[in-house]
Amino acid sequence: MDYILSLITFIPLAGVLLLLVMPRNNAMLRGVALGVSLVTFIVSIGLICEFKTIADYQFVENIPWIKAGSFQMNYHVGIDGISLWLVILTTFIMPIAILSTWTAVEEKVKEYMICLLLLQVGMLGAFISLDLFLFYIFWELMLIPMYFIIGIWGGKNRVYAAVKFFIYTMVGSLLMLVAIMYVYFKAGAGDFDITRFYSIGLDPATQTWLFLAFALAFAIKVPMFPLHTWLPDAHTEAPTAGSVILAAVLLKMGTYGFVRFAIPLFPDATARFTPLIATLSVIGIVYASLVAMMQEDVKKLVAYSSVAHLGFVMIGVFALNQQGIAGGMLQMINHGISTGALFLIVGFIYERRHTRLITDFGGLSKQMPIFATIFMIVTFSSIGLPGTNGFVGEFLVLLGGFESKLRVWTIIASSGVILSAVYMLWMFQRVMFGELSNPKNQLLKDLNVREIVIMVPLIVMIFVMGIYPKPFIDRMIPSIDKLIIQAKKTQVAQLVVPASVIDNAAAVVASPSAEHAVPAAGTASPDMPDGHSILPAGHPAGESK
Amino acid sequence: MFDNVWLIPLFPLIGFLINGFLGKKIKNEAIIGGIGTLAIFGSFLVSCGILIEMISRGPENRVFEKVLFPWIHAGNFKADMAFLLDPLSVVMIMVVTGVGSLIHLYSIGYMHGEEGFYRFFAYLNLFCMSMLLLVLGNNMLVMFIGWEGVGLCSYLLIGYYFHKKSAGDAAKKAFVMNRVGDFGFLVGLFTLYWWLGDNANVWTINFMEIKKAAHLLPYGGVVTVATLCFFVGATGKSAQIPLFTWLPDAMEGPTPVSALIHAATMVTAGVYMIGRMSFVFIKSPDTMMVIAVVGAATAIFAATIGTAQNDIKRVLAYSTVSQLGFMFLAMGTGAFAAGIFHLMTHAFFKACLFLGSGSVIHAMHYALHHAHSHDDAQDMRNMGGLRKSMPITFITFLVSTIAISGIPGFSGFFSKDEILWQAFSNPYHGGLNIVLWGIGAVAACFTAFYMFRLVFMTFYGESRINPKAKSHLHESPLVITIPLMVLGFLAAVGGYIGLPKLVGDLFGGIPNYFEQWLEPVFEQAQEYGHHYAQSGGHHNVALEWGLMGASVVIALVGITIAFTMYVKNTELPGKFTSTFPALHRAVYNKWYIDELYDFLFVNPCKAFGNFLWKGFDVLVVDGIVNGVAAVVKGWSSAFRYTETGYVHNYAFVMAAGTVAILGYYIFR
Amino acid sequence: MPEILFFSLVAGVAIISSILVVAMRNPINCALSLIMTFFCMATLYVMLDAPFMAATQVIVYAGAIMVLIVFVIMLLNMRTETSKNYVHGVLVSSIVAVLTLFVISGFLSKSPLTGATGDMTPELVTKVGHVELIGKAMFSQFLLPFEITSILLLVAIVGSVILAKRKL
Amino acid sequence: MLSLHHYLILSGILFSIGAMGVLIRRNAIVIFMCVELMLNAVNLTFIAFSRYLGNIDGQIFVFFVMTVAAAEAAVGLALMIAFYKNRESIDVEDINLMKL
Repeated sequence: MDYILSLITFIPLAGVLLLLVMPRNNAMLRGVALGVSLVTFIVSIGLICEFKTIADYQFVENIPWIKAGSFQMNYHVGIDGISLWLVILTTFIMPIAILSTWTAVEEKVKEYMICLLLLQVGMLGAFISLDLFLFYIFWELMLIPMYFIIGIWGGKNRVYAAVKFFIYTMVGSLLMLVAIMYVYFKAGAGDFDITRFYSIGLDPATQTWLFLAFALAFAIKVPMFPLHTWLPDAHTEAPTAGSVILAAVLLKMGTYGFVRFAIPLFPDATARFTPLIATLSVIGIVYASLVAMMQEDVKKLVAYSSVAHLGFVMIGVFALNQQGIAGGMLQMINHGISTGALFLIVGFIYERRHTRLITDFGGLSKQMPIFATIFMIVTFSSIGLPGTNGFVGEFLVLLGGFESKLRVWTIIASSGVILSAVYMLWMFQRVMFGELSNPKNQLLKDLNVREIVIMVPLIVMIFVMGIYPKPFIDRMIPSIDKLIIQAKKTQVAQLVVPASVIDNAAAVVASPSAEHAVPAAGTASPDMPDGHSILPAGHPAGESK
Repeated sequence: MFDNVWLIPLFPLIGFLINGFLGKKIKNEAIIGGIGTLAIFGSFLVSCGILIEMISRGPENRVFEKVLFPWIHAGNFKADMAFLLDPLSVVMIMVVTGVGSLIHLYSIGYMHGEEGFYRFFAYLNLFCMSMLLLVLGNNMLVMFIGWEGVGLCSYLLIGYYFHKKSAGDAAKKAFVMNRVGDFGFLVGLFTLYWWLGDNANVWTINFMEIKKAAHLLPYGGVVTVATLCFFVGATGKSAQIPLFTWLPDAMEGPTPVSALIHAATMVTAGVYMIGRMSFVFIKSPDTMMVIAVVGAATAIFAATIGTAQNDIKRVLAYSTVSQLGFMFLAMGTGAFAAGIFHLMTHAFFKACLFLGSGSVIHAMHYALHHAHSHDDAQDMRNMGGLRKSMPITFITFLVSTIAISGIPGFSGFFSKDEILWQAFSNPYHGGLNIVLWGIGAVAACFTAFYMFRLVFMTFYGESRINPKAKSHLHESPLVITIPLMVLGFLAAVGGYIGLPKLVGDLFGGIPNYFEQWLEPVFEQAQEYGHHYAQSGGHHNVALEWGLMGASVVIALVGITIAFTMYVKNTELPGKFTSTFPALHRAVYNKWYIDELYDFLFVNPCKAFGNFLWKGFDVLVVDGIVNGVAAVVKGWSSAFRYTETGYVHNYAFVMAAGTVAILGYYIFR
Repeated sequence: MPEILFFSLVAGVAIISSILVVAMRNPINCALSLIMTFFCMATLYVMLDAPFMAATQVIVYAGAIMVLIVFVIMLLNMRTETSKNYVHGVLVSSIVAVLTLFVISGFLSKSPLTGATGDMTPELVTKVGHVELIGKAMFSQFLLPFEITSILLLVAIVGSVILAKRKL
Repeated sequence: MLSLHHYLILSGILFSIGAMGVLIRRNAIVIFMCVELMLNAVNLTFIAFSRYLGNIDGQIFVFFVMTVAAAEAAVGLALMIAFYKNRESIDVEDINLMKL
């Protein structure tokens, strides 16, 4: 069990090698790819079983890898409650994604499956990395297969979309690389262990720049307004599996990056930029909802709805309290499931009709009752109806946001609840309700067994997470507490740093947050008030350097 | 028995699952309908058991909470899947399961032969489950599941005839308007939770715990904000101004749905919610005032529209909106028990009215269908004189109409009169009380008018139905008329459990059982109310008698006008419309509220969305992105000319470069 | 003195013939001028006490390579270039060439012109023999480069055969 | 007395002439010959240095340069033949496949 994480991460890689040597028999290639992803998923179930509800990293492997002089980079992996569910989500979505384009992709099946599995390696690796450099490697590794998936097996405008996706992401990640290097040199000789970086105590001015570099990379990936325009293009052009993975997992890299790196590494900068990020998120929610409303292409609509949903995640994460972060994390998983399912659904009808324009449909309910039912469940999950997963996450996010200093933002964000109903239901109505007027739609077949098999696990998860989310939340809480303490500790310390170090704006932003740390963190950090009162006597901020 | 409270929502859930998953295979309508009806009837039986046990317990012993399983726990936030039994929720479950059972039974007959029969029953059961969760939830979040769940079912059932565009539109409109309300509900929940937690360190959304901590809440201030938000939620669900326009459109659904959801149960959720949190609402005089004013305004506003509609169900829909306005008027004036009382009686007579109209439509539809006529089966202008061919429907319909009009002796009288009296006498709103009473009274007059207009146009006078269809008209089958009879009976006598003290005293001091029953629930609220009550109010026996008489007279006036206009002198309505064409057109078109909303919200939203997409997203953001790319490309193609592709040029540049570099190092 | 006179003579011939290489229009004339230059070089090698290198120069360059070039010129049947296509950028190229010379002379004037000295004297060359000296160095100290050169030649043979044979 | 400088200056002149030839001529074979000229100029320096420093290494180097020149001649001329077969020309201006 010691090497289970490596096992999970590299089973797909073994699959890639296996596929490489296999003959070009499409059925066999698909079968092997599916088998590999299923095995990965089954092994990853072991993670849940063995997971202990504690704050520390578990299943840790730390092996020296590259060493050159003082440069030391380790293969250091491990998970905590935050990354656990994202790993599971990845392994869970993968077989579904592979099944989804079972018949849609007929050309270059071998390369396609290799790309998918390679993508999985990248995603899993990024989630489990505890070494900043290793994380960067996996982060970049994801990019390449996705680029090919969009660029080779995509739609009409695929090259534009793929290049846009690639360059957008690359711009961000290069800045992040610079920031990683800077942090490394600031921290002094040693390895890239993130826990080491957590405690180096950078001065606020430096943090600002580093945070911006990291935030840009993650914000592009999230994507946050106004860096989102690659997403609709990429989603629309990508094949179904690509869209599903993009929505379900790849976008989570951005939010996960904030939770794992940007916030704990740069607490002062986080406090300083929280209003900005919250503003962008809220704009993103309202903006994307309004834009989604007017879309004519179903897939684009879903893509814009992703932007709105991830806006919620960002609000939750930056609320920096248990409810907010737990909600944000849940919302990440929920979004993976619901939006993944929506993309699958769009894929189903696209495969049948080779169009995604809303006006080409109408009245499908009559012709495809099973499809209609599934579509409706997923739609309502995306809207966030209580009893489905979408609600739990959204509610906790809003609750957490309301408790934190982001109250006004949260209220505006809540209006997204209304808007999401508007655009989703309007789309649903136009596609599914009404007369079955288009003669081309009158011969549509309902879902076949394969398609139902794909959807059933997602539907089950929608309800399980909506009705009994406790196991999910419980396993996260200790890690979230740790994160909050890490993110708030330095903020408190910063209060006593002379105003010359930080400009007044930052101080103004930081001070209410410190006051809120006491009630918001609640039982998580009972020592906080004490720490606050002791500070003026011998403040740790001076020694932290 | 209390421990088995979880059975109540479980039965309909089971019914939903069976019908939803297997209904298509079962095919037999009797079995499907039977399962659906039995499921809710089972809940009714359990509810009866609980009621009996609760009656047998002392008033101080009537609160019971049952935790099923922990739902969302995150930090100091805890929401369990848990149920609360107290006199208020018992009243509600009795109404929901009782009326629900009857309507299920009715639906077996009404929906006979419909495509998707199983779907209908599945949805209906799901609705009942959600509604029961709503009323049984012991915290705001469980209530919210039900709250949204009923919205969902309402969406599904309004959109039942999904191939009709109007049905789809109506369903969407209902859900979105409800969502606006839900937004208010959520913000209210957050505000209350945050304030209590932050200032009093009571982190809870549990009703009973909030009740215990209610004394920590201030009068006005943050409570006003929170309660106003909650009230927005209530206006959405209960179709009050400004979010009422969805309810008339919701008549696109099958008639039993209109009866169950859009008259008897779901739309009263807002009233129930205010009653459930009366101890919070009453702490904000401003909110109470807003509720009362909105309630009164809705009552009169919807009533005016109801006078000019020709679709039988639309008249009833506006009547529902208007009656809900009465309930809110009661809530807003602190007459919580009266509001709930009216909720209950309204459930009886309005369900009966809707089902009766359904019976009429059913018969009309059948007749017109057989006559191969395409007349609208719901248009009252095509009816008339139906009382002979449909006696049972007619009698029950008449009883309910009398009840809603407020004729003494019938249930509506007791509840409506109680509301009007309390609106007049409760000491919260000072001089406004008389205005509220006045509006309420006028609305009652309108009510009597349009309801009797409905009865006269439908059942009296000469038959205006297509002559060929006339012979096909006949009374509906038993499965439809039995629920009508039961509900008609309840509409007649249901009011006697809540006799006004005044009347009770006449008969040897019969107490107001209903008020007594609910007293423990609203006790605390009344106490808080005294905090800012003004000068004791006007408790004058003579005045009360006077007002009661006045309301009876008012009702009679309304009936008389209706009689004159629609039975005695049938040209009058025509003359009236030609005299005031603008007024009639405005009323007929519902005061152009839908158009106003389209103009104010829908179209700007669409235009703005379009602008953001085409103007901002594509032009600005992508413009910048592609612009950067274009600039880079432009420079590249400019520099490309240095790369001529001729070896010579490369060689030349290389040589020159080498010379330059060497020269620099040698001669520097 | 006669040495310098002789050197000047040879150098003059070398320069003139190399200018002819650049200036002649007919490739054959260019080739012949180049052979002349090579012979001058060989003469200079002899003057520098490197008779073996002179012999190699004549055999390899003037013999093998130039024969090959002349062969190719004749094989391709190239005519005198037309004036239009003859040269281009003479002025600029000449400036670069002059600058090159300028830089070289600058380098010569500034550099001490020293390096690793050895024990090879003209006396030793006459005594032991030039071939033996080179042979010893080549097959002991420079054995590995020598072998690599042979591989290079092999690759060149294979490459040229393939290139000349297949249609590009 | 003949000095190292004489040889080096001569070598420089020859090298410059060769370079100029490379730059101005368009016939690939002539360019090729000019390159040979430049190589020879360099060879001359090697041998001159070898003589005046008394170090045999320079001559060994010349040896290798000649080998490379021979290989280059073989491959280069083969390329020209191949090119000529395709284009009926060995004008460098015509070698423009890589040009956009």
